[in-house]
Amino acid sequence: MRFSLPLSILCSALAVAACEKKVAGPDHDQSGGVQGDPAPGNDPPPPAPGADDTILIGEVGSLTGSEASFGISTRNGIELAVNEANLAGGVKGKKLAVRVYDDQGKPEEAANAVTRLISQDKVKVILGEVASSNSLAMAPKAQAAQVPMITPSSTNPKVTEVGDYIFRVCFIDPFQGFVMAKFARENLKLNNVAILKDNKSDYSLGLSEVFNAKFAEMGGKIVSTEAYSKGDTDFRAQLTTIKGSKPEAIYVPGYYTDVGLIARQARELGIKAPLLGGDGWESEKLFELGGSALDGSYFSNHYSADDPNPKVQKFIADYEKAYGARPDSLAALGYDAAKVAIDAMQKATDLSGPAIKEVLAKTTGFEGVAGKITLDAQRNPVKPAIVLQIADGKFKYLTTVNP
Amino acid sequence: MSKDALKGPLPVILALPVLALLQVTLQDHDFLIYLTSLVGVNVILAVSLNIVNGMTGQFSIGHAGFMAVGAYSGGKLSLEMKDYALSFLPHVVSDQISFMLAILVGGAAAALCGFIVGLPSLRLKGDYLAIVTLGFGEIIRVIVQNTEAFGRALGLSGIPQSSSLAMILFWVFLTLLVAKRIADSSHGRSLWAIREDEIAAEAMGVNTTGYKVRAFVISAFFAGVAGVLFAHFVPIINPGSFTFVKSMEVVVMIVAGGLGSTTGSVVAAVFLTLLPEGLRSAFSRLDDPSLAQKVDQIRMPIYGLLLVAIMLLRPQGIFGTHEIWDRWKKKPKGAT
Amino acid sequence: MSEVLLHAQKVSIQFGGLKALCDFDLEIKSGDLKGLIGPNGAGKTTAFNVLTGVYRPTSGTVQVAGEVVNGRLPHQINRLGLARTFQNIRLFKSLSALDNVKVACLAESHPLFRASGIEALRKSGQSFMANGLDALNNYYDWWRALLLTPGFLREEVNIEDRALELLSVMGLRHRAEEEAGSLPYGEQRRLEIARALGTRPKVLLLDEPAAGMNTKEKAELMVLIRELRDRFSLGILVIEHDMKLVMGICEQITVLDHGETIAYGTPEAVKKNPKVVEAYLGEAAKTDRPIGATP
Amino acid sequence: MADFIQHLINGLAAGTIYALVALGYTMVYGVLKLINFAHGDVMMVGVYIAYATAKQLGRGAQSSLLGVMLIFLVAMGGCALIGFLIERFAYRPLREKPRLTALITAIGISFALSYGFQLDIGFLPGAAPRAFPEIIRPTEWLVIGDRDVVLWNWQVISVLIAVGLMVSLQYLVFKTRFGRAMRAVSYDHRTAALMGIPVDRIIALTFMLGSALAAGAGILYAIKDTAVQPLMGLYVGLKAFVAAVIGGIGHVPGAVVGGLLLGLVEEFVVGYTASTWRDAVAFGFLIIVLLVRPEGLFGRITAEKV
Amino acid sequence: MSGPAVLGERTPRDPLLEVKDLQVAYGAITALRGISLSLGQGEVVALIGANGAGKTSTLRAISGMLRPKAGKITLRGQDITGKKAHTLLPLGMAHAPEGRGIFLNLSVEENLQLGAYLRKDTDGIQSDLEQSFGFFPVLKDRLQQLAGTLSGGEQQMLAISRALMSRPSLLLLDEPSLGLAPQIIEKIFGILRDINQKGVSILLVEQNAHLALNLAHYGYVLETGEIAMTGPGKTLLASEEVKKAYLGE
Repeated sequence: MRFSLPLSILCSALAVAACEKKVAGPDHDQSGGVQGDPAPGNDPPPPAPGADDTILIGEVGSLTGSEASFGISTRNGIELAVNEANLAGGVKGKKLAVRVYDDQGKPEEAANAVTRLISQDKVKVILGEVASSNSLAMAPKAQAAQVPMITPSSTNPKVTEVGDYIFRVCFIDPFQGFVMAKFARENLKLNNVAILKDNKSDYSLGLSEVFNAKFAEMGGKIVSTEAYSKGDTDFRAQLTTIKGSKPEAIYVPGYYTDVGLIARQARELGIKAPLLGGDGWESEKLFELGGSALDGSYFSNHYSADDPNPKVQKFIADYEKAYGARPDSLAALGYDAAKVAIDAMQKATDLSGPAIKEVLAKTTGFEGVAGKITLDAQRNPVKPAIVLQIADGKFKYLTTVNP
Repeated sequence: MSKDALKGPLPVILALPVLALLQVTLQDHDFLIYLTSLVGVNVILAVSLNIVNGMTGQFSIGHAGFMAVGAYSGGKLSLEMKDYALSFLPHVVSDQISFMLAILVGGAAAALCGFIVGLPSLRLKGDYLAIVTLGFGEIIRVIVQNTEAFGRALGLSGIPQSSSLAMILFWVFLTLLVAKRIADSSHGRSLWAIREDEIAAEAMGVNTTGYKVRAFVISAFFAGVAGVLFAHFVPIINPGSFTFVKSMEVVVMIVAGGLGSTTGSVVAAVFLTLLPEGLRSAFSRLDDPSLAQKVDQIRMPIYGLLLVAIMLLRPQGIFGTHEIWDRWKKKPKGAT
Repeated sequence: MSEVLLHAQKVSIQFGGLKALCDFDLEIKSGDLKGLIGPNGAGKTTAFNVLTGVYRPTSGTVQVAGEVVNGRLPHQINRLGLARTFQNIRLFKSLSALDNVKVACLAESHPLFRASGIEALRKSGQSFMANGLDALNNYYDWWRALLLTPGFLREEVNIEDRALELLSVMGLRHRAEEEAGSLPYGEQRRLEIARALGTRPKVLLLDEPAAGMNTKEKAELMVLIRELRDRFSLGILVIEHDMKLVMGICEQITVLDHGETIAYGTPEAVKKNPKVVEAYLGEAAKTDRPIGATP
Repeated sequence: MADFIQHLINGLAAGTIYALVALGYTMVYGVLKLINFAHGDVMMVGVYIAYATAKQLGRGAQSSLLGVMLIFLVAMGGCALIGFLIERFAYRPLREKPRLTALITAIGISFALSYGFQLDIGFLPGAAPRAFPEIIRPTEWLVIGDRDVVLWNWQVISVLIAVGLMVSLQYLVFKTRFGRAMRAVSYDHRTAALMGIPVDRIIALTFMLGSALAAGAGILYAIKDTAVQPLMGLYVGLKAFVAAVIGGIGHVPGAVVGGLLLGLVEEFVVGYTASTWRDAVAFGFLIIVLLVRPEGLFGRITAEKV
Repeated sequence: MSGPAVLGERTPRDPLLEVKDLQVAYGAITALRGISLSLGQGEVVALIGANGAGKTSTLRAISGMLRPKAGKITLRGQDITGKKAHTLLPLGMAHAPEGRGIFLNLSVEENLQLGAYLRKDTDGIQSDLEQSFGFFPVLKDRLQQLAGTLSGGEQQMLAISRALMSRPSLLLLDEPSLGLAPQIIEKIFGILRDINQKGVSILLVEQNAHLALNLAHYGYVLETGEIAMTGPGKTLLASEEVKKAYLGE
């Protein structure tokens, strides 16, 4: 008992202090906090700390946990866009700063972080999350506070249905599932396809569901459906069963972290059928993880790195310079989301939520690196998808599929 | 006589105006309310787990499973009842009534699971019982993940956010009251006896199996309640929130607080829930912006190391098995 | 005359191939004070464990208050009126002395459904229903504690009074608030007895109650045991190594060796029994020849 | 039929890994009665050490026999050191304290390692998975039909290594002076000290051995599944623990049998029934085993003396 | 403190073990309240007393299983107070603990080998093994059996043999008669006498006062953590008080 009193006092003091400071001073938020976010190697001049010359953008992402690699890509993309904007003079004469909070991939933490961003940090715009369930945890909070929120890569249709302050810059599940089903049926002329989906990811489940329906609608046949859980590393059991059903291709709408391994193990088990997938594949890491096993596979994506568009090429070059790796699709979407937000703030009459929202809702023909973005009435982008083929450790542009 | 009759509900009656006052004064502090709600849920979880692990000396590490049962059953019920209201009552009141109903249903569902999980304690002890509870938690997670009605990986969204600070604190208060009354009653003493020496307790006429199962049931009930509350202020519940890591967090809270000490559980739950937020506040004040920018990730490893430090410095937990007030209540030991 | 409260008939128990207890017979009536002696490992504690339901006998029957209790759980047997202490003190160490006794002072149950009714249901084969009602009774008991019903509060007061009284009887009243584990050895022994008495036993089994006591404490204990018997009209069975104590208070003594009863009778008779001398007091005691020397 | 054989191969390969990780669990539990929740994370660290070593060696050297041996040695040595440090500074001070405290410490270390390795600061690798170098060049050893059943060299090699490690462990535990001391400490460390056995050193060595085994198992695991990532230890650790409990925790061959059984059960459940129920089945299997045999398949219940 | 009653003279010998004012506490409970005793070279000293009197605690403190609260223990003049148990064996002290301390999960042979854990002289070990088999032939037949399958008497024989395997000059024995049949006890005590005659000093803790005092050159009677009486074994055996309290006469 000797220590218990001092220790408990210390505990409660720390707890109270942590909490107290946050609620006590709404005025501290924009002062002395974190403003600049120079990317390593990019060295923009650090913005001078000051109270009112900074516009804070909030970001929520999984920086730890099983989805950390996606969260970090997104964060890098956003960081890049904001740095560019600052170098170009900022918005309305003010510097931009991003405050990013980790949600550990958990919805309750995402809701916590977004509440903190809104009520403590008083951010103007919120960017995030990757996983739809986390975005769905954030959206109602943003909607209620009338702070516009743009999700870079949550594909579940439900997300933007939450309200008119919620936007996105990526396809929704039905579109991508449809694109691949159409491509498989019409371009590849496949009849029998198997599905291997990630049971832990709503993204993967959404895509495979749509693919399943559309592909059957178009006269194809799904010969077997197996599932894994994100983070699994042994897919042999599922693949062996799939192999028994003799598919002509396997639709694997997962993330590159798993797909690389799946491809390898499929080849190892003697499956020669190509794999089909979605934008979750797009990453340099895919080749590192999958090696040559992916040759001859196809996936739908937002853009192609071969796109001669200088904007795209500049993005890729800048990103490589800053982070030492080629950007994946999540980085590109993060970049686009930030760009769209900055653009809207630039154009908005003032920096209030409703004003920014108004501008955002009218986004048309915005030139993003991941495709031209025109938002529809449901605040979802209408943009074409492209299909890439993998050959010799490279993504090769194949075709564009319009909505 | 009438004084005695009042004794039972009196604390609740006294607490209600305080809660109402809190609710009104803090209405506009969204973040504070959210944080308090999280803290509240964790306090309920910790205090309820403490009934099994601390008071009864069993070792359950699947508490998140009960929480999930509560969250999903209560959440689903609310979702289904969303469009119905009692026509003769104002909407707000009707909503709170259905919320209360959801809480009770969620708690009852979890309690039922608690009964089922408690039964093996008849045969299994120690680590073996622990792993069964862990397995139960994981099985629940997998079931939810595979059930269309529960939204699978995406989870359940659109659950009415009927929770309020007052409601959460009310249940925190109720949990504490129940824990305290159990601890002070003959039932609590029987639980303590089981923790201290199961064989002796059995020999003194304590139906150890029955008590253990009941401890599980009560503990699970409150974990379920915590789950329902959680589902009504977090806009979406999904299986990722109820993994065994969550169970471990609760175990850590009660051990850090001192196994068996209800107040210790509360302090530790508050402290450990706020700790990451505290670290976040501290880091966001760092001078180096680029470090601060990335530093949010450092919270979790630091959290882990702090746990190690707490255990090394104070292995019996903050309070040992004692309650805060024991210091003052206890008579000075006579010189012997 | 008085009814037989504890009756063991031809009780045997085997662990693996080892016969730990063989055809053990015992009869305890109210007011009896009997002893059980024998070398360490002779099966005394095993006998206690069989009687109290910790072990299930391999053969033979144990009856408590007229009911056959083979296979019943220790707490059920305890409720029938059989309480014990332990050889290697098993107090609830971190509970206060008072709470130790309170645990044993089981609340009188105020059931929602009558026990007799439940028993009738069970006998008529509807054990599922009976179990259900039983469970409801138990949860109802908890409700009373949670709601602090007046009845419950009264009961708690009664329990406290009784526990304090028992502590007083055992001379531990001044220790009520102290942690049981911090009491001196001798007091822990007495506290164990107080705790056992809390369960309102008809028969009390004491496993080496004098261990760790000095001569003076032992003398006091002897008086106390007799007193307890008279005051609560108990039947008492004592395992003890201290011959002075056993011989001093017991009216009848059973001597065990290797699980077998080798003698039974009054202290005087037992003391003179050659088998007992050989097994327990040692061959040497008789002949005084140095141990180990070849005869 | 081909399917079945392939599943059998897959299941055994997966089970071998579980078995090896479970061995470490069981050994540590045997001497300390501590569920070392950080065991899986120590394994993860071992795999990263192997990864770094292989990268250092470069493409050619890493797959030479010498290179492979070096990789194993460095990783196992590194993990032994980590195991030693953990035991010395986190567990030993708590040895006489309630077991739960050490368990919490283990959880703390597990958090620190698995989250720490997700950072991309300094030498830490960051959250993204990395491809594990092919230190054993995959070749097919057996192909039936039109690649209906494929058996790879590394599958055979890892089973051989696993069997080798198990046999040597069994030899170590049952035939050597150290093993005798270990078993004595496990049974009763106070009495063991009376035999002149330096209990602290034996426990530290056991811990180091268990951690080294984890590293070895981890490398085989990484060869099998070709990737490394910071959270890999979490579930493998949990499954291995389940395997150890199924076999009867503290029992060496039990851990092996438990691991293989778990690997096979999971494989067949995923392969032939619902693939999404893998984890539920693993734990369901565990619960059934425990309810039928509370002490695990090979464990012995020690009755409490009254 | 009045100090113990001393009955009779002690034959002087070279001191081997000296214990001064030894105090031991388990948490708040004091088990030993200041015990002093000595043991000479080649002597058998018995500690007798009731359960809980502190006999076992005394042995444990001497052999390093317990850290004493106060007091000093010297072995051949060397201070060994508070030293860890495993460092005492090389100094020539072996302890066969209460309840025999047999590793029931190991074979008889392994138990014996553990007794010689610190020794490297294979030949010496072998000859000591032979010596043990000479004392207890039954062990030779059971060499490969698990110790758990032995009977109580055999386990006690194993415990003594195992303690001897380290070639101690001082053997601490805790209740060797516990749970054994009279004939076996006699046999074991006979062998203890032989062992002593081969030069091993013995510190013996026994409840069976008769047996112990018969064997011992000198005895101490413990009562609630204190020494109540000391004297040569035979003298104590003859004393009225000992007879009354411990022999039931």
